[in-house]
Amino acid sequence: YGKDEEKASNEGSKGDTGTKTKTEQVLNTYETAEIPTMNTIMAQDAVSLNVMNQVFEGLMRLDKDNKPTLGMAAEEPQKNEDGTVYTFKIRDAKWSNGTPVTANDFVYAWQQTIDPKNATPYGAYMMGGVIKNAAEIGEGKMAPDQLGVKAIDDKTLEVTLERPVPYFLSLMTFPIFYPQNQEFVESKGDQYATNSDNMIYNGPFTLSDWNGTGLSWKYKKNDSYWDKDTVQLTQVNVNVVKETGTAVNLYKTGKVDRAALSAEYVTQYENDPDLNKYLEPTIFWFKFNQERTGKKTALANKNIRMALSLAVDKQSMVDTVLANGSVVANYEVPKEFAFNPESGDDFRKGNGDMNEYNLDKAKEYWKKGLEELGTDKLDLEILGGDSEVSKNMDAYFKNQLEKNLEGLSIKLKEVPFKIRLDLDTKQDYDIQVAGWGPDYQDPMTFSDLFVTGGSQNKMGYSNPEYDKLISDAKTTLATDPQARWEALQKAEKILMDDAAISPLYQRAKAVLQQKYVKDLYVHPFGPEFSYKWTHIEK
Amino acid sequence: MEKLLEVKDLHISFHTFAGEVQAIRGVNFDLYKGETLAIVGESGSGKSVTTKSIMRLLPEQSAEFKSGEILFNNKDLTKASEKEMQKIRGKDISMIFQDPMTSLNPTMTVGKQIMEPLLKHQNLGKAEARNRALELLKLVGIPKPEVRLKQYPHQFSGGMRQRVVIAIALACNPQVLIADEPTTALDVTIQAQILELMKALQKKIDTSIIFITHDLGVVANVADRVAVMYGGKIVEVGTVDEIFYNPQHPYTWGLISSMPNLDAADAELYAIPGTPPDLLDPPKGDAFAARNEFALKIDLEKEPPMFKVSDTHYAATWLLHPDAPKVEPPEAVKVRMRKFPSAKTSLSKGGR
Amino acid sequence: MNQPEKISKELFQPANIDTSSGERIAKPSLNYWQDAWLRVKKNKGALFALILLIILAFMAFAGPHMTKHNYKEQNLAFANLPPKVPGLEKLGIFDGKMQLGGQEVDMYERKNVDEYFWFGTDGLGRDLFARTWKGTQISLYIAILAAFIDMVIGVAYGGISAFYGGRTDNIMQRILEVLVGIPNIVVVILMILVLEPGILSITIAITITGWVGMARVVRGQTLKLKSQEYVLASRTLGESNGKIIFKHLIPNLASVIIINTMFTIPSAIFFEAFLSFIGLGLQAPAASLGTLIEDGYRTMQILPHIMLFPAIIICLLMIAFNLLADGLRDALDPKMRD
Amino acid sequence: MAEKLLEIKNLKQHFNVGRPNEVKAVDGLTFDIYKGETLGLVGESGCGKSTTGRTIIRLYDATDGEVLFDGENVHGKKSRAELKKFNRKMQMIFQDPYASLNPRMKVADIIAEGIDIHGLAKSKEERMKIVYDLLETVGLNKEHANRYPHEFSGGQRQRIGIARALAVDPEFIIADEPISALDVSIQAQVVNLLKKLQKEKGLTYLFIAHDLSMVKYISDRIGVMYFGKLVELTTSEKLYKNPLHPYTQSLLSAIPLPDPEYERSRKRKTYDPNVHDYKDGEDVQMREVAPGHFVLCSEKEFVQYQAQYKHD
Amino acid sequence: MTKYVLQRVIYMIITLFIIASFTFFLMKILPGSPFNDQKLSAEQVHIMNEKYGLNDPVPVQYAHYIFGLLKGDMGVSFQFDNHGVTELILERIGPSAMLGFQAMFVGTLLGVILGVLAAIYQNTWVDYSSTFIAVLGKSIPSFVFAALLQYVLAVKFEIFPVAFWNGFSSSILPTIALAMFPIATGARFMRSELIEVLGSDYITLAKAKGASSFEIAFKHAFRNALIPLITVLGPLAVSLMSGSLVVEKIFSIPGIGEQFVKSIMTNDYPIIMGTTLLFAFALIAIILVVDLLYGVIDPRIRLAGGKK
Ligand SMILES: Nc1ncnc2c1ncn2[C@@H]1O[C@H](COP(=O)(O)OP(=O)(O)OP(=O)(O)O)[C@@H](O)[C@H]1O
Ligand SMILES: Nc1ncnc2c1ncn2[C@@H]1O[C@H](COP(=O)(O)OP(=O)(O)OP(=O)(O)O)[C@@H](O)[C@H]1O
Ligand SMILES: [Mg+2]
Ligand SMILES: [Mg+2]
Repeated sequence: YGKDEEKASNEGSKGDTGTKTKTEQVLNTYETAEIPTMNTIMAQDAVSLNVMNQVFEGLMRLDKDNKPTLGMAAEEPQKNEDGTVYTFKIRDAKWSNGTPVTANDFVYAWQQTIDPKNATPYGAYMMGGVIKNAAEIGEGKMAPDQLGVKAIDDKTLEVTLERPVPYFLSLMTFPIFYPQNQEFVESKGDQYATNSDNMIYNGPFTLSDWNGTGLSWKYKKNDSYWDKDTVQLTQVNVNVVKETGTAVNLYKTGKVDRAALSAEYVTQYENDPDLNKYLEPTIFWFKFNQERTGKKTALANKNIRMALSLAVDKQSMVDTVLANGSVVANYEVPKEFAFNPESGDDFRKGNGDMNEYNLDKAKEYWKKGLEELGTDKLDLEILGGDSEVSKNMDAYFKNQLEKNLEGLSIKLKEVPFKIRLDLDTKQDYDIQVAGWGPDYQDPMTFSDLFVTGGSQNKMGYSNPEYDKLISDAKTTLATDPQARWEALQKAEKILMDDAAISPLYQRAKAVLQQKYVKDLYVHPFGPEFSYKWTHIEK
Repeated sequence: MEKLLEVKDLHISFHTFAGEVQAIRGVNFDLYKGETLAIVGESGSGKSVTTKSIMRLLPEQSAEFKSGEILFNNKDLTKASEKEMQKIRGKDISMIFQDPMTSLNPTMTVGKQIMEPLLKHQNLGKAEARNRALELLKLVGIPKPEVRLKQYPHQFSGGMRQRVVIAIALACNPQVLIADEPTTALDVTIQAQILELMKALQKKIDTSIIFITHDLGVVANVADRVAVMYGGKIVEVGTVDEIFYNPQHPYTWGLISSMPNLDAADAELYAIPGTPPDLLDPPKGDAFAARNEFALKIDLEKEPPMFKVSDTHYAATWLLHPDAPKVEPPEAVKVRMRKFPSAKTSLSKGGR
Repeated sequence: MNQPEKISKELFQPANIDTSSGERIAKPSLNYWQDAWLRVKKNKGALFALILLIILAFMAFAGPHMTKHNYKEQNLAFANLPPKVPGLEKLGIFDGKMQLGGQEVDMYERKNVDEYFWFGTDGLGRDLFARTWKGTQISLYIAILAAFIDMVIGVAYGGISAFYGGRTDNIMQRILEVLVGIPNIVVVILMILVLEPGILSITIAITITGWVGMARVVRGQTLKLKSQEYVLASRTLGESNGKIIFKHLIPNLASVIIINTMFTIPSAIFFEAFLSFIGLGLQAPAASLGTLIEDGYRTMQILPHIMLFPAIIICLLMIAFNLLADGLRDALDPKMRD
Repeated sequence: MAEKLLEIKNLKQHFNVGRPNEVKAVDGLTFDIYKGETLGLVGESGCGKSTTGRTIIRLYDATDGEVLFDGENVHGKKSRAELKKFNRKMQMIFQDPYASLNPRMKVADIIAEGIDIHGLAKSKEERMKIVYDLLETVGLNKEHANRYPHEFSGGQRQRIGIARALAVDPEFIIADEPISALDVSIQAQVVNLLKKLQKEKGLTYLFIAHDLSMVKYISDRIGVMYFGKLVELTTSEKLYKNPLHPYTQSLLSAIPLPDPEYERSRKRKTYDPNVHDYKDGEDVQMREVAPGHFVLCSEKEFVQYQAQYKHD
Repeated sequence: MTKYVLQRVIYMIITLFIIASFTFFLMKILPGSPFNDQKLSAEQVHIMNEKYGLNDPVPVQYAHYIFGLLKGDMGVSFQFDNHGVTELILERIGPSAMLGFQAMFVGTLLGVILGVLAAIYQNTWVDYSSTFIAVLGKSIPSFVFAALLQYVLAVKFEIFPVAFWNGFSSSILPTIALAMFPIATGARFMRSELIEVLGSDYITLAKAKGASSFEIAFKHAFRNALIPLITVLGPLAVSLMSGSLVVEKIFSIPGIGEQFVKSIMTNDYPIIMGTTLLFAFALIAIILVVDLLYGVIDPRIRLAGGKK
C-alpha cells in the first residue's frame, strides 16, 4: 500500500509486544491510529489490515518467512495449466458463532468487494486485471455475479483469473479476499462490524472491547479457530498511541512490550539489547514532475533530473537524520523483498546500485542541463509532508541541493497528506518526496507504478519502452518467470537511466521489544504483524 | 463634658509619583461626648484624610503617618494593631461616606450589609441580627423593611440608600460617628430628612458626630462646634455661633462671603481668589497668605499659631496678634458680626 | 493657646498680596508622554523589563552573528550536540555532556568536535544559538504584528460595535459569533490554496483570526465608557462618531487593551508554530521560537537543550512584556497621578 | 425678554420603551426660554432634570414632543451640516467637571475641539489665539493650555468646561448642575463667570441645580420638576414669595440657611403627592395662576391657588 | 427574562444556521478530497463520491445537509466505516469534556486564589510570584507541560499512569497540563479587577465596618470582580472542553480535539461539520449563559439588560 512519509518516517507505525507474568500469555501492544473499519471488504489502511489479520483468516496467511501458508484452504490449490483457474478446498473451520466457513462465504465477500455500490476503496485496485471480469464489474459494466469466483460446493471454491498471476497466492493473504458469512452480515445490516459485538471471527483471535471508534481493544484467543492449539497468547491488549515519546515512556514503564523509535530515540537506545532494527520494503523517492499543470517544467530535461538525483548525500541522511537503520536506496525495487522464483536471488542482485551520489557528475549534468535550458538559475519547489521527520529531511534536501548545484534555489512546501495527494493528482508540484510500500510480494507492485498513466506516475513521465516491458511482464511473459524477471529488471534500469525518479532511501524500523516476546512476526506487505505464533517466555 | 477623641498634632503624607504630598500638617482637635463637630473647608484641605486616619482607612501603600496622636478613650489609635482596629471600626467608631450611590456593595443584599457589623461585633445569631437590622431600617424610616432587607442597593432611591448607610453606621451604637459629606449628592428635601434623622438618633444614643460638608447651611443646621480647615490644617475652631457670627480667620470670612443670600440682589458673589496651596511643596508661613487680601508680611515668614478668641474659639491668623493692624472684615461678615452678642468687643480689639 | 512671642512689628505690615496672580500651578508642565515616561522610569519592574527587552531585541539581531555558525548551515557530523560554553564547562554545566543510554557521555569527544556550540545543535547539526536568536527575530515580529492587529482591528471592531450600539451592535456581535464559530483550522487550511508559505501568510492568518478576543473586551469596556460625560460633551460639539472613538474612547481603553494584548502575544507566537506545522508558516531553514519549541518538545526527555533555550527566551520575553505592560498601564492611567 | 429662543412642546423621554422597566424620565414638558434669560430647573434627584437638558441638546432622541430652537425643530431629520450648525448654537456644561474632561487630552485640545470641528480657525496660530482668549475669558491663563485636566482644581476644571462650551460661540448653554460638586468659594467663582458671560455675550442659560439659593441667585425664572413633570414655573422672586405647588413649598422649606439661629427654628414642610387627590380623567395641566406664574394643577386646585396668591 | 432568553435562543439558532452554512461552503473549497488515495482510479473515486452524495451539485448537497440537520441527522463519518457523526461525537466528547471541566475547575480555582492573594498583597513577593506563575502559564504551551509532567511524574516517579484513558487517575496529568492556562488567566484578570474593586467606596465602607482583609476580598470584592473574569473564562471553557489536539495525543486520550484535527486533515466533512456545530453551539450557549450570569452576579445588570 501507499506510504506517506508520516508513516514512512518510522515514527513508528506500530509496536507490539507481549507481557505477562509467569506463563501468563498476554501481550501488550499499541497501534498508531484507530481502526477505521472492520469490514474486510472496506480494508485499506495499515491498522485495519493488521487487526483483520489477527481475527480473520483468508485462504492463505503469511508465515514467519512471509510465505503464503494454508489458512482456510485445506490444501494447496489445484491450478489449471496456464495458471488461470485455481480450485481451493475449504478446510473444516468454523466462525466464532459456530457456523461453518464455506466456499460461499468467499464468493459472497468477493462479490461485495467488487460491487461498485459498496464503493470499496481497494476492490477494483486489487482485483482488477487479476480476477476474471473484476475490472468490468468495478466499472459497473457487468453484474457482480459475473466475477470469476464460484462455489462448486460448500467446501470447494473455484477462482478464474483474467491472466496468469504469479503472486496470486500471496494476494489471498490480503483482507479483501477474506470470507464473510452472508447470513450473519445481512442480519446485522448497517450495523455489521461497527463494534466488536456485531461481528463473527474465523481467525486465531476474536476482537473484544472495541466500540468502533475507540482507542483501545483486545484480542482474545478464539476457541473455535481450527488451529487453536498453535495459538498461545490468551489475550492481546491494544491501545492507540500516536506519539513516539509516549510509546517510549509506556515501554519504559512496562505498559507496552514493544515501541517503535524515531531518530533521536534510536541514538539514545543504540546500545540497548532490546533494540531491533529491520528493513522494510518501503522506498522513498523524489518524483520529478515533467509537466506541471499542463506546462513543461525544467524537470523535463533529463540532465537536470540526473543532476538532482546525484546531488544528495544520502548516506549521511540515512545515518543521521533517520538513524533508524534505513539504508540508502539507489534503486526502485527494494532489497530483501522480491526473489527470483528460480534462483532465489534477491531482485537487487541483477541491477545493483544505480544513480549513486556523485557530486562531480551531478555538477556536470547540472551545467549541461542549464545550458540546454538556456539559463543559469533555477527555482524549484519540493513538495513534502508535514511530519517532523519529513520536514527535517526536506530541510536537508534543500540544503544539499542548493549547496551542491549552483544557481538552484529550492522552495519547500510542506502540507498535510491529503493536500499533498490533491496536488499530486493535479500534478501541481515540481519535486515531490513520495514513498511506496508493496501490496503483494512481487516487483510488479513497484514497477507498475510508473507506466504511462500509472498510479504513482502523476509526473508526466512516459517511456514506451518501459510501458512495453511492463505490459509484457503482465501478459505474454506471465507464464515465463525468468523472462518476466528480466523484463522487470530491464524496466527498472530504464527508469533509473531516465532519472524519472530519484530513490532516496529504503526505510527500516527501529523498535524496542521485550526479550520475553517470542515469535512475533513482522511482514513486509499486507498486514504488518502476526500474533498467531507469538508467545511469552519469561 | 467628657473628651471622647483627641487628635494631637497629626501629620500625614502621601507618597506619589510626583513626590510627597503633605496632606495633613499638624491638625489638633477634640471631640466631646454627644456633640456634633462640623468640619468645613476647601476641597483638598484634608477633611477626608483626617477622618479616615482616625479609622485608619488610608491606603497603606501610599499614606504615611508621620507624627501625632489620635487618642480615643485615651487609647492611641495610631499605635493600635490592625486586629484591634478591626474591633473598633464599625463598633466604637463608624463612618458614613459621601456617595450613597457607590458606598453600598451592589452585589449584596441590603440586609446582609446591615447585618455584617452586627454579626461581627455583637455576637448576635443570624436571626437576632436580622431582627436588629429590621429595627434599624425602621429607625431610619424605611417603610416595609421586611421586603427591603432582601433587596439590592440599586432597588433603593438615593435617599433611601443613604439611610441604609446610616443604618449600617449606627448598627452597633457607635460612640463616634463620622459623616463625610453625607448629603452632597442629595436634593434638599431628602437632605433635610437625613439631617433630622441623624439628630434624632444622636439624641437617642448619645453619639458624637464629626460632620464634614461644604454646605454652610447644613453646618448651621447640625453643628454644635465647627472646625475650618485650610491647606492641611485647622485654621479656626469654635462653636457654631462663634464661627457664623464672629469669624476671625480671613479664610472663614472668604467662605462666608462667598455664599449667595436668598434675599440678596444681583451683586456679584465674592470668590476667594487664587488656588489652594500645592501640598507637594507647601508655602512658607501661612498657607493662605497668597490668597489673603489681609495678609501681613509675617504671614509670608512664619506660620501663625492658634490664637485664643474665647474658651471655645481659636483661630490661626496673625491678625489676632496684638501687634497686628486692625482690619475691616468684608461686609457680609460684618453683617453677621452684628448679630453676635459679644461682637463689639472682639471687633474693636481687632484681635487679641 | 500659646504666648505670643516677640516678633518685630515691622512684620505686621500688610503684605499687599496681588491675589489675582494666585492662579498658579506649581507643577512643572510636562506633556503626556514625558509624564508617562517619568512614571515608567520610576517603576523598577518596568525599567527592568525595558532593559531586558532591549537586550533580547539586541540579541535577536546580533545573536546570529555572534557565532561563526550560520543559522541555516547544516553539518550532520555535528548533529544533536548538547550545549557547551567555554569557561562554564569547567563548572560542570554546559560541558557538552549528556545522558546517553543511561550513561554520561561527552558528545563532543565522541563526535570529535572541537568547536563550542553554546546552545548545542539540532538534528541537522545546525547551531541552536544562531537559530534561537534568529527565531527570536521572527517571534518578535509576530508579537508586534499580533499586538498591532489586535489593537487596530480588534479595538476598532469592538469600539464601533459598542459605540453605535443597538442594531449595529447586535449584528456585529452575531458576525463575531459566526467568526468564532467557524474553526480557525478550516480557515487556515483554505489559505494554503491561495497563499505561499512565509511571513505574508503568517501575517494574513493572524490578521484574520487574531483580534476576536480583543474586540469582545473592548466592546465591554466601551459600553461603559461611551456614556462618560466627556464623550457626551464631544458629541454636543458636533464631533463625528469616528473621531469620538479614536480621540476619546481608545486612549481611555489603554489599560484593558494592554492587558489583553499580553494574552494575545503568546497565542500568536504559537499560532505561528501551528501554521508552520500545516505548511503555511515559515520556510524550512528559518525558525521561530514557536517552531523551535514545537520541534523540541518531542525530544525533551533526551535532548532537553533543543527546547530549553527557546522556552526560556519566550518566558523572558513574556515576563518583560508583562512587566512593561503593567508599568505602562500605571503610567498611562491618569488616576495614578497626583 | 420677549423673544423666545427655545420652545419646548410636550417633550417626552422614556427609556426602555416597551420593556417592563420602562422609565418615563421626562413626561410631557412644555415651556419656553427667552433670549438672554436664565431659566433655573430644580427638583428631586432623579426627577429628570438632566434628561431634559440632554434631550434638548439631542443627546437623546426624544420619545415625543418638539424642541424648537429659533423656530427650528431640533429633533427633525438633519443633515450633518445642519446638525453642525445647530451644535454651534447650543452647548452644554456638564455636572461633573472631572468626568466631562477627557483625562488624556491637553486643555488646549479640549477647548479647541469645537474650533477644529467647525473650522473656526484658519491657522494653528489663530487656533491657539482663540484658545488663549477663551482661557482668559474664563479666568485662566495661557500657561494652562498645555496641561492635563488632573492638574487643575475642581473650579478650574469647571471653567475649562465652560471655555469649551464657549469656544463655538453658542447662543444657548445648558448648565447641568455645574456647581454641585464644588466648595462654596469655587461655586461663587463659577457662578460669577456665568453671569459675567451672560452680560457680555447675551447668552441664554438653562441652569440645572439642587442648591436653591444658588439657583435663585442666578436665575430669572425657575421651573420646579417632580417625577418627569414641571409642577411650577415662574420668576424667581415670585417663586420664593409665592410658592403654590405643595412640592415647591416643601422644597423651599427644606433649604438650610447658613444661619444657626434661623436653622434652630426652621419648620420643614413635607410633600405627600396624595394631597392632590386627583380623580381619574381629571384634567391636570399647567395653568397660569397669575401672570407669568404657572402651576400644575386641576381645575379645582387652580381656583384654590388663585385664592392663595399673595399679590404685592 | 423568559422572553429575553427566548429571543437570544432564536438569535442563537440563526447564528448556528449561518455558521453551518458558512462552514459547509468553506469545506467545499477545502483542498483535498476524502477519497483521493493513490490506489484509486478516477472511476473508483467517482463511485465513492457517488456513494456519499459528493457528486451532486453543491446546492443540492447543501440542501441535503440542512434537511438532515433539521431531522437531527448529521450524516456518517468518512473515516470510520458506517459510524454516524452523532454517535462518534458522543463517544469522543466525554473525555475531552471531563478534562476540560476539571482543568477549568482546578485552573480557575487556583488562578482566582493566586489572583486574590496577589491583589491583597499587592507589590509584595506574593504578588510577584503570582505574576510569574501566570506569565509562565500563558507563555508555555500546554503540550510542553504535558510532556514534562508525563516524563517526571509518570515515568520517573511513576505516581500517575503514563497514558491511556482509565477514569480519574489517568485524567490528573492532562488536567494539570491544561489547567495552566486558566490559572494564568484567572490570576491575571482577578488581580487587576480586584485591585480596582478594592479601591471602591463600598470596600472602604466594609473596612469601616471592621471586616478583615480576607472577609473583604472574598465576601465583598470577589463577586464584583467576577464579571470580566467570566467573560473571558466562558469561551476559554469551551475551548478547553473542545479538547486539545496535542495533550490528547500525548496521553492517548480518546478525545474530540484530536479527532477534529484529524477530520480536517482527512477531509472528513460530516465530522468537521458536526464538531464545528457542536463547538459553535457550546460557545454561543456559553456566551448566553455568561450574559445571564452577569445578572446573577450583579443584580443591577438584570435591570439594565431589560429582563426581570
Ligand atoms: N490616596 C491619596 N494619594 C495621594 N494624595 C491623596 C490621597 N488621598 C488624598 N490625597 C491628597 O490629600 C489632600 C487632602 O485630601 P482630602 O480628601 O482629605 O480632601 P477633602 O478636604 O476631603 O476634600 P473634598 O472636599 O474635595 O472631599 C488632597 O490634596 C489630596 O490630593
Ligand atoms: N439612559 C437611561 N436609561 C434608563 N433610565 C435612565 C437613563 N438615564 C436616566 N434614566 C432614569 O431617568 C430618571 C431621570 O434621570 P435624570 O438623570 O434626568 O435625573 P436628574 O433629575 O438629573 O437627577 P440628579 O439630580 O440625580 O442628577 C432616573 O430615574 C434615571 O434612573
Ligand atoms: Mg473629602
Ligand atoms: Mg442630573
